[in-house]
Order: sequence, then C-alpha cells, then structure tokens
Amino acid sequence: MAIVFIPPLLRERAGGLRQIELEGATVGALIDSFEARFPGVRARLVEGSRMMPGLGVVVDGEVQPDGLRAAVTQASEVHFVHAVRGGCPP
Amino acid sequence: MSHLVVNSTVNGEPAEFLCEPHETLLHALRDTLLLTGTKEGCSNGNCGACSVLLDGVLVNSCLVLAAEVEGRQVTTIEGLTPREGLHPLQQQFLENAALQCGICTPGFIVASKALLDRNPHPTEAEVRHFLAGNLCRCTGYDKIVRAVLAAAA
Amino acid sequence: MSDQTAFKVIGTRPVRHDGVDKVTGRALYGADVRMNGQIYGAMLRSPHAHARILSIDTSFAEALPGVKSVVTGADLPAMADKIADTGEGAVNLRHLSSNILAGSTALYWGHAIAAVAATTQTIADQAAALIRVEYEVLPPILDLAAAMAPDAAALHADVVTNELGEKGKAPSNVAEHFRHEKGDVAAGFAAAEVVIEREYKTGTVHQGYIEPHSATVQWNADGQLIVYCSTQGSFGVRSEISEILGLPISHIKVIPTEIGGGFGGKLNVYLEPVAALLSRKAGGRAVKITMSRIDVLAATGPTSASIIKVKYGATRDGRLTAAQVWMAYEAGAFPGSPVGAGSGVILAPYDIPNVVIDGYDVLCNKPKSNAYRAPGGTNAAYAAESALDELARALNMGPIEIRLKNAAKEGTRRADGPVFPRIGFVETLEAVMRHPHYTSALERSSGPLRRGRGIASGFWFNFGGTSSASATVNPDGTVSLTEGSTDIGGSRTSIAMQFAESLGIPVDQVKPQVVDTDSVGYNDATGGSRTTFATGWVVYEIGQKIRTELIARAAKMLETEPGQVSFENGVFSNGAMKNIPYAQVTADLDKTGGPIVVSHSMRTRGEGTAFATHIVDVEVDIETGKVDILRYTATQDVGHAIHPSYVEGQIQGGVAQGIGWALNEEYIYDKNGKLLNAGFLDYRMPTTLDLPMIDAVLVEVPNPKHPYGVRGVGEVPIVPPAGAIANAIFDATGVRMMELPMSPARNLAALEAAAIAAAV
Amino acid sequence: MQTFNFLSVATVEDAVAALKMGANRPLAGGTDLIPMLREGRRSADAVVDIKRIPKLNQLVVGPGHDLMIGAAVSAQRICRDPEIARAFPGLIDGISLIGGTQIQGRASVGGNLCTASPAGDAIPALIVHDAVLMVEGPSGGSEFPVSAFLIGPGKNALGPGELLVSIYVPAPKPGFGAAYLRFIPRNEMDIAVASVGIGLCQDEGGRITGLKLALGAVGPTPIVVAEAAGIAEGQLPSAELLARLGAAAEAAARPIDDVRGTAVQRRRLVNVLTRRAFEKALSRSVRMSSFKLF
Repeated sequence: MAIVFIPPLLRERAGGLRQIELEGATVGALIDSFEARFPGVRARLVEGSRMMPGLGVVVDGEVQPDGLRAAVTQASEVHFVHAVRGGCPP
Repeated sequence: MSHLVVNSTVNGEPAEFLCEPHETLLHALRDTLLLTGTKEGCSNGNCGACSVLLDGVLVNSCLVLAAEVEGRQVTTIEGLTPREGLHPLQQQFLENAALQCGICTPGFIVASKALLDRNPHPTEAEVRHFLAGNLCRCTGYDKIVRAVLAAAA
Repeated sequence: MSDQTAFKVIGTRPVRHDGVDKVTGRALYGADVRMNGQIYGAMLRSPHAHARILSIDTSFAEALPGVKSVVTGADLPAMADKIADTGEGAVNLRHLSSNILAGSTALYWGHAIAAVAATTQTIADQAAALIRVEYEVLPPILDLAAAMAPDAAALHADVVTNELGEKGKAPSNVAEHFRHEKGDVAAGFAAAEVVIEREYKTGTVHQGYIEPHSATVQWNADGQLIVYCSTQGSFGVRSEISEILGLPISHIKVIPTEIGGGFGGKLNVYLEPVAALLSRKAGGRAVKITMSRIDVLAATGPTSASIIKVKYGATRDGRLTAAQVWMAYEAGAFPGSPVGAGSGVILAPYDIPNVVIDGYDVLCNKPKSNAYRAPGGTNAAYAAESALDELARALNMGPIEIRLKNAAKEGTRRADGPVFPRIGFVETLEAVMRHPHYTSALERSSGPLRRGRGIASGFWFNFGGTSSASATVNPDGTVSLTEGSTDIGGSRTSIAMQFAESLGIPVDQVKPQVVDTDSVGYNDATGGSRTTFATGWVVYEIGQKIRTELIARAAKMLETEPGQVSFENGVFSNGAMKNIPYAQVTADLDKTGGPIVVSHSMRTRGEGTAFATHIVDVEVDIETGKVDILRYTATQDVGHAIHPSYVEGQIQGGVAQGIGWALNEEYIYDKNGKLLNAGFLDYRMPTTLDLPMIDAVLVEVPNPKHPYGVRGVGEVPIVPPAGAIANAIFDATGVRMMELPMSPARNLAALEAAAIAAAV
Repeated sequence: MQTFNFLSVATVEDAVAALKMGANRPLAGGTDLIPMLREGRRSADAVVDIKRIPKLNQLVVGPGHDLMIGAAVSAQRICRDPEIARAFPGLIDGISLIGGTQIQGRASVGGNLCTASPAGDAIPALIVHDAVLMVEGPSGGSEFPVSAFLIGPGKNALGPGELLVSIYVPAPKPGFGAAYLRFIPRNEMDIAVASVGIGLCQDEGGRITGLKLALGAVGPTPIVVAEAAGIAEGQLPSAELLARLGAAAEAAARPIDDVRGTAVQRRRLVNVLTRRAFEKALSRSVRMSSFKLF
C-alpha cells in the first residue's frame, strides 16, 4: 500500500484525511483507487489522460515526468506538488 | 532623404561608405561596414556595448552620427585584434573567465584599451571608475576587473 | 560518484572553446544575423496599459514605399483555450498568442499591436508610426491590492480562480490559489514563546540581459520556416511557433545564435511568430526584428512584484515551532507568476514542524511575468530571512546560530511534502563561520556613515530535464561534440570537460558546438541550472561508450581481448607487453570497423537541490539613505565544480543581480500604467562602481545521483542577497526595510520616520 | 529614429546662417541631442555639426587664471588639463560628472548648458564661478550670465540663428573656494536627484567675505539661494552656520516627485549637500590662499 499525501485543498473532499494508503502500481492506478474511495478527487488532479497542468507528482522524493504512468511500489510515498521546472516555472 | 558619402579610416584602413544623415556610427559599422563586433545594447549611451575609439577617444558609437566621422579615425574590436594571436586584454579576459554571455565583452575590451593606453598601471579603483559606463549583467564585474589588472601587470 | 582525486580535467580552469570568437567580436548573436534578401521589421506597441482595440487601419503604412508587409493580431490563427506543454511547462496557448500580438484588448503599456516589414529599418519604423489604432481606454489595474479587491474588474472574462482543479464561479484576477500544509500550525503557534509577524513588498524587476531580443525568420516557398534567434531553448521556440502558427514542427528549423544573456527572460517567444507572418506576407523574404531597449523593458517578461506576509513562532531556545505564510505575486497580463516556486523556496532551509503557506497568482496590467533566475525565490527569501533575523534578535541569538539550530538536513520534510535527499545547507553555514569575513570584526561607523553586517540563506530546486548530444571521433583523435543546449555562460566547456574526463582525453581535443533543432536530439532549454548537470551527464555516457568501443578497436590492433586492454594517459596497453597510442587507434578506425559516432539522450533525474548562505557588510549614509556594499561573501553547495572559474562567475553574477534588485532596480509606472523608466539610465542596474569584489566560496557536497557529483549552481546565488542586505541595513541603522528596492528615497523616509518615532 | 539632415560648418558665420533656417539644431557632443531625436523628445530638420569650428574648440587659461572654454570642447579635454584642475577644482567637480567615460569623451559644457536640464552637472558650478556665456547671432554678439541663459526645463535663451560660442570663467579671487556635489542612487551613470554648487571667499582671518549657493534638480532651472550670501557674510565657519545654510537651501528648493526621486528626499538632499559642499569649498579656499603666497 503506497502512502499518498493529500493536498490541503483536496482534504475536504477526502473526508478531512491528510494522507491515505492506496493500492496501485502506477500513480494513475493510485488515483483510481483514491477516486473509488472519494468520488470527485480524480477531476481535481487529472485532466484527460495527464496530470492537471501545473501539477507535478513526486514519488519517493523525485519529480516524475511520466506523471500518471509513473511506477509506485508498496512502500512508495506520493505527493502532488506545484510543478516547477527550475528556471522554467509553468 | 538622400545618402551622404563619408570618407573615414576604420581600423587603419580607408573606409568610404554611404549613410543616411540621421544614421548612427553604430549602425554604419554594423550594417554597412559589417563590423558586427560592436554591439547594440541600449542605443542611448547607457551600456557601453557599442564602445569604439574615435580619434583615440573612447565613445559610444550609438551617440555618434555616421556623418560625423568624415576624415576621422575609428577603431573597433576588430581593429584591436592583432593579425596573429590576441591582444593582451583579450588573452586576459579568456584566462580570467571574464566573460559569460560575451555580449558586453567587445565594449569592455575596447574601453579597457582606452584606459591602459592612458594609464598603463591602474589601481582597482581606477579600473572601476573608467569602466563604469560599460554594463555587464553576467559577471558582477569581479573577473573583468581582475582581467584588466592582469593585462596591465 | 567517481573518485575526485583521480580527475584529470574536472576541476581545472581551461580557456572556453568559444572564447576567442567572443573576445574578438566574431561570435554571431541574434542581431548579427544577415540572411539573403533580408528586410527589417518594426513593432507598433500600445500607448495604453489597458484599452479595447476598436479598429486598426494599416492602409497608410502599407502605402509607404518600401513596406513589404503588415500584420496584426488578426493574422494569428485563432487559438483554442488549449493548455500545451511547450517544453517550458504548461502554457495557455491563447494567452501566449495574444501576448505576441494583442487580440481585442491591449493589456499593458508596450503590448504589441501590429508589425511591419520594410526594406530598411528607417522605413519600417516610419510605417509602424503610420498605423492608426482606435482605442477605448479602460482603467488599468496596477497593483495587487487593486487586483485582489473584491469589487475589482476582471482583466480576463475567461479567467476564474483555480484551487487545485476546483474552478471559481466568477471571473477573477486571482488566477490561482494554492496551499501547502504540514503539521498543526495552530498548535505550533500555541507552543511558541516568541512570535514575529511581518508584511513585505517587492517591486517589479527585469532580467536585464544586455542583448535585446532579436529574431530573423524566413518562410520558404516550400512552407519550411527557418528561424535564427537568440534563445535559451531552441526546441521550446520550435514548439511554441508550431502551436501558435499551427505548423507541424517538421516545418520549423530553429538555429540558435549566441545569446547575450537570458536569466529566464529568453525562454518564450515574442518576435519569432511575428517575423514569420511578416515573411510569409512579404513573399518569403527573410524578416529581421530586433527589439529596442524600451521594448525589452516594456514588453518582455519582468519578474513579479509581490506582497508576502510571514509569521514565525519559536521557543525561547530558538527552535522554530510554526510558520505561516501568505504570498501574492503579480503574474502581469496573463496567468503564470512564479509564486509556486516562491512557495517552495520560502521556508525550505528550515525544519519547521508546523507550516501553512497560501499562494496567489494575480493578474494586473503589466507585462506577462517570465522566469528570472530562481523565479520567485528572491522575493520569498527577502521576506523570510528578514523575519528570521528579527526573530533571532528577539531571542538574542546569532544569525548562524538560529539557522544551524533549525537547518534542514537529509530527511527533513519540506512544507510541500517531499523529503530532502543529501543536501549541503549546514555546510554553507559552517563555511561562513570559518570565513575571515565572518571572523573579522566589522570596522565601525563614523558620523553619518553607519556600517552593518547581514546574513541570509537561500534555496533553489534546480531542474534535470531532457538532454541529447552526439559525438564523432575524428581520425586525428579530436572529437566533435554536438549539443542542443544554448551556451549562456561557458557550458560548452563545462560539458566538454565532462566528456573529456569520461573518455580520457584532453579537453582541447573536444570540439563542442551548439547546433540547430534538425541536427541534434531534443533538449530542454538552458534554464533551471540544468545544463552542466543534465547535458554533462549525457556526454559522460557518450564518453563511456566511446571509451569501450576504442578499447575494442585497440584490442583488435593489439590482437588481444578487450578485457586485456587498458586506456591510460593516451595509451592503450595490453599489460606490459604491447601498447599503442590513442592517435593511432583513431587514425585507423576505418581499418578496425569504421567510424565511431555515438549519440545519447536522457531524461535525467536526481538533480540535487542547492543551498547558499551569504554575508554582506554595508555602509548606510543616514543623511541621504544611500547604501554602499563594502564586502560580500557567498558560500554555496555547488555539488562538484566542473570549471571552478565559471561556477564562481555564476555566483558572482547572481549576487550582482540580487544586489541590484535589493537596492535600486524596480519598474516605476505612472497612474495610467505607463512605464516611466524603460531604459538603462533610470532602470538602475549595478555598475562597476556599485559592487565590490565578490568572494565566491565553493562548498562541494557532491550530488550522489550524478556521475561527477554535479549540482545546478546558476540560480540559487540570487536568492539570499536582498535578505542579507536588509539585515545588514538593520544592523547598521536599527531600521527595518519592509519593501524592495531599498532605494535611497525609501531608506531616507524610513530613517526619518524611525527618528521621529524615536523622538516621540 | 526620426530622419533629419546633417550639415557640418567650419565658421561661426556659417553656423549662424544654418541655424537661422527652419528647425535646425546645433550638434556638439550629441550625447543629449541624438537620443532625444531618436526617442522623439526633440525634433529637427537638420543637425548642424559645430565641432569643426576652431573658435568653439578653444580652451585657454589666461595669465591671471581666467578661463575661456569653447562651447564644443569635450568634458574630458577640460578635466585632463592639469592647470584647469588646479585652478578650478570646483568646476571640475561638475564637469567631470557629466556621464561616464564614453560620455566624457563627447559631451561639452556648451551642450550641458544648451540642453538646459535642471540637473545639468556643469551648471551650478558655473553659476558660482560667475561664468559668462558668449553668444553670436545674426545681430552680432551678446553675453549672458548663466542664470539668465536658462529659462526653463530644456529651454535656453538662444533665439533663431544664435549660437553659444564660448564660456568665460573669471579668475578666482584670493581666498576663493568652490565645490559641486550631487546625489545619485548609483555611483555612476545617473542623473542628479539633487545637486549643490557653492563658491565662497574667506579673508585671511577665515571670515566668509562672500558666498554663492546654487541648487540643481530642485526646480525648473537651477536655483540661486539669495539668502545664502547674507547668512554667511562676515561669519566664521561653524556648525551653526552650516545648519543655517542647509536650512536656507532646503527652504529655497522647489522640488517635485518624479521617476528619479521624491520632493521630500530632494529637500533633505540639498540641505545635506550644502553642508558637505561648504566644507569642501572651504578646504579649497584655504589651499587657494596659501597657494597664492608663493
């Protein structure tokens, strides 16, 4: 079960939880099981088949360019962060 | 507006060229004589990127009309470079990593030559005072000042 | 991480490969391009900060002899509200497009309205002045307070507040609100024994590169677009042109010229699509447009003015228990300020258990903000480090002491969630403590000249990104290295050095060149302090592959197994018995299997974040408010310095820009939103006389993820200076400056107010 | 850049003839005129290059230390003249601050006067030296004191066809000392936010026998502080005298808020600069009188 940290502005929709353990082998799969628990959260994180523009996903401390396709392990820690591209903010 | 014929000496060679009456020396050098080593940074005399020597005097070529150089001597970065090798200032700028983007570099080297021609052994304060009309946005001037002092040593 | 002591090239200071061209004036920058049959473009820009465009009459301009084409916003393909990733992060294409040529509304003073191309620059300028535009002038919104007021008119009817995907109901100038939260901030402040709460302001500043933007574009009869321009990222230019003009990227070749500074301001296109349209309308003649300095300051990305509120709570022993931050940044005319990055910077150096950060991206009638060296970081650190200095004084703690006590380390959780890997923040503090600048007492004040010392720290993320390169081994043993990373400050050489080290040849045998978008694989822009890290890593891999292949070739010549062959000091040897010089192997490549050409591409990870701590001595003339910088020392975790001189140069340059931002640089607008200081005379960047020598102390905590331990170094140096100088001014005068720039007029007013307050 | 014609003249007569026609403007160093024309802040049918007129290039120090400066002589040429530097240090204070090195090589004192900027660096120092401006025109020659020559921001007293030919600076009296100080936000390449020129005489006993105080950038034209002379007359230098002079300067200033500074700041600055310039001028006055002894 990967640990997903729930962004503050999404906690209201997620029963006030700050983090949640979810099943899934990819970030996309985690978000699907998140959606199953709390309908509506997906639409806040995902646009079509990609992460919401301006939103980045960090798995175990590293920004994941693969976004939804990024792999996660049972022990992974997942964060949704403001996407920053060094000198090139979105 | 009809063109004017200008006869001058540029980098030691006779240069006859046509210019518009309102045209600056900077544009005549870059667009007519194709000497693009002299750079345009602001076109109002506040950055020194277009520094050249006019009868040996350091000036901003953006503040000189091309027509004014009739019968006069102009030296640009191209004229400062020897046939073989580099001018000591050019060499020291390289060895001291005194350039980053390099756009201000020709202006700094021309200005530094004007300084060393007059004052072969300047202090750091004298270098900073003389070069205050040349802006660099990359280096913080540290390595530029060191390069000029090294060339003077 | 390889054994540093073994390095032959890395850590040396060779002359840069492009150096001779740049000291002789032969290097070609944007405005130096000259194409066959080239004509010249000029822009018409809005004289109003906010106005509806009722009509544009170009007939007089078109009638002028010598004019070849005229374009307006109507010539740009209509843009859907599409979010595209053009390689520089997500951008709304319609916004990007209407920033290049205004649509129905001019949104800032200097907003491009129309453009002309003519046979001479003089004619083009005259023609632009002949374009008649009918405006309906609208009231401008010029600051955060006005933009965020509940009853403020919305700049864009289609922009609503985005809160993590939750869209607001009504149009708003607040394009985005986000929050970071960690722990329980209420409990944290309840546990605090000392609380400091302050509000800071910062002005709009510009990157200030000396080379104005310039683009020369030819729209060929075969539909192929040839683009020469000065840019930080040729591939980003290609994709932005492609999206804006609706052309397939296969029709666009971008040829990057040398670039006269960028600092984040040359990531996006401004002129290129306009020159392309002018060229097409002019029957395919190449069109060159070069901005004036006024255009550069008025219409290219400055960085955001901001208001930042910081509240710290701490126990008496100096342990931070909580922090709360409210930060609003001006995006300018279109959404996308660096407030997100600023929110990641603002508390990053410290391990604070309870944190809330709220960030706001706010529209106003100023040019669209763009990246500027550690975007959003300087604003944030000025506020946070000023407040921390006040807290330390309230606790009678030294500035280093309080930072050490709360310093982030490996394993510290950032306010936005992720945990730091190995970082070198503590090492930068220790380096300051060891430095003679810190250990020597400051010569004290005399008369109206008051001296003070200040310290501040800073953080920057850095970025890895994607790089590609290719290498060809030449028969004479040299290697042609083909890259796509714009070289702004010596990266050709820092990359060539890593390649030479990896392959095992002298760096002067490497011929690095930056090529066009058709001649090398994809590269992200030179930005985010990524190039020496990422492109350097790519060429390291190429060097290893070539080394392996050359050993195999040498083995053939030595009639032995590759496993038996070593390559040291330019010689391949088969144990003690036989050896063969490198040059002979490269000369005979054709007889041992043919040429060696290796390409490699990587989407890098593991860019290490960067920390810096700066110490500055200032002298304040309390009768005039003027501040002079007496001494400056910057310590920084640089990972492993490839070319120390250019690492020092990055630090010195960042500090210089930070000092300018701190003391004098700011956009000054009149009440109608006209920019009053659009020039180098009154937009006051530091001259040689405004700066001392800047001592750059390289603290090397190698990045474990990079083969040579490289970390990005270019951006973090601009983060601490404003805070350090504010703290030094307080130390000198007892007056706390709450707004940037800390200009003489502002300082004098604050000093007099304080004196009056003291007198009362 | 707007278009205009270019004329070069070799004599004052030709210049006067050329300047009578249309909106023609004299071109000396061009460091003000050329950017003004480019940015549309001035217009001209033609610029008339006056640098080739011998009379405008004269730079002569007379036997009794009086000085004649041709209107087109560059600031650099003046500042590099050791005799002028020794005899007129207060003048050099101002002239040496007209721009950085590149500007110094072109800009002229004549141009600084004719541009008539309220912040012109040469002007307050010329005022306190009682400089006289020599003008030639269609109806012959005329002379102006500096204050009468400057009639508004960017406006000088020259009529059509009139040309500033030279600037005459009388020899300093014994015991005379002068200084010019300006305030700028950077340390170079800025326009004065406020400036002060001061010229004073003291007798051998150190009493002030005369004083002239001129302020720059705090009014539409440089301001001569009329009260200053009366305040200083017969006084020995003292902290109280400095305070009174500073206050008089502050009271006389009529500054505005603009992109370069605030009115409040400018009032404070002329006060501070007056006190500092007084001390500098005083030190020179002492030096001058002792220099006279041998």
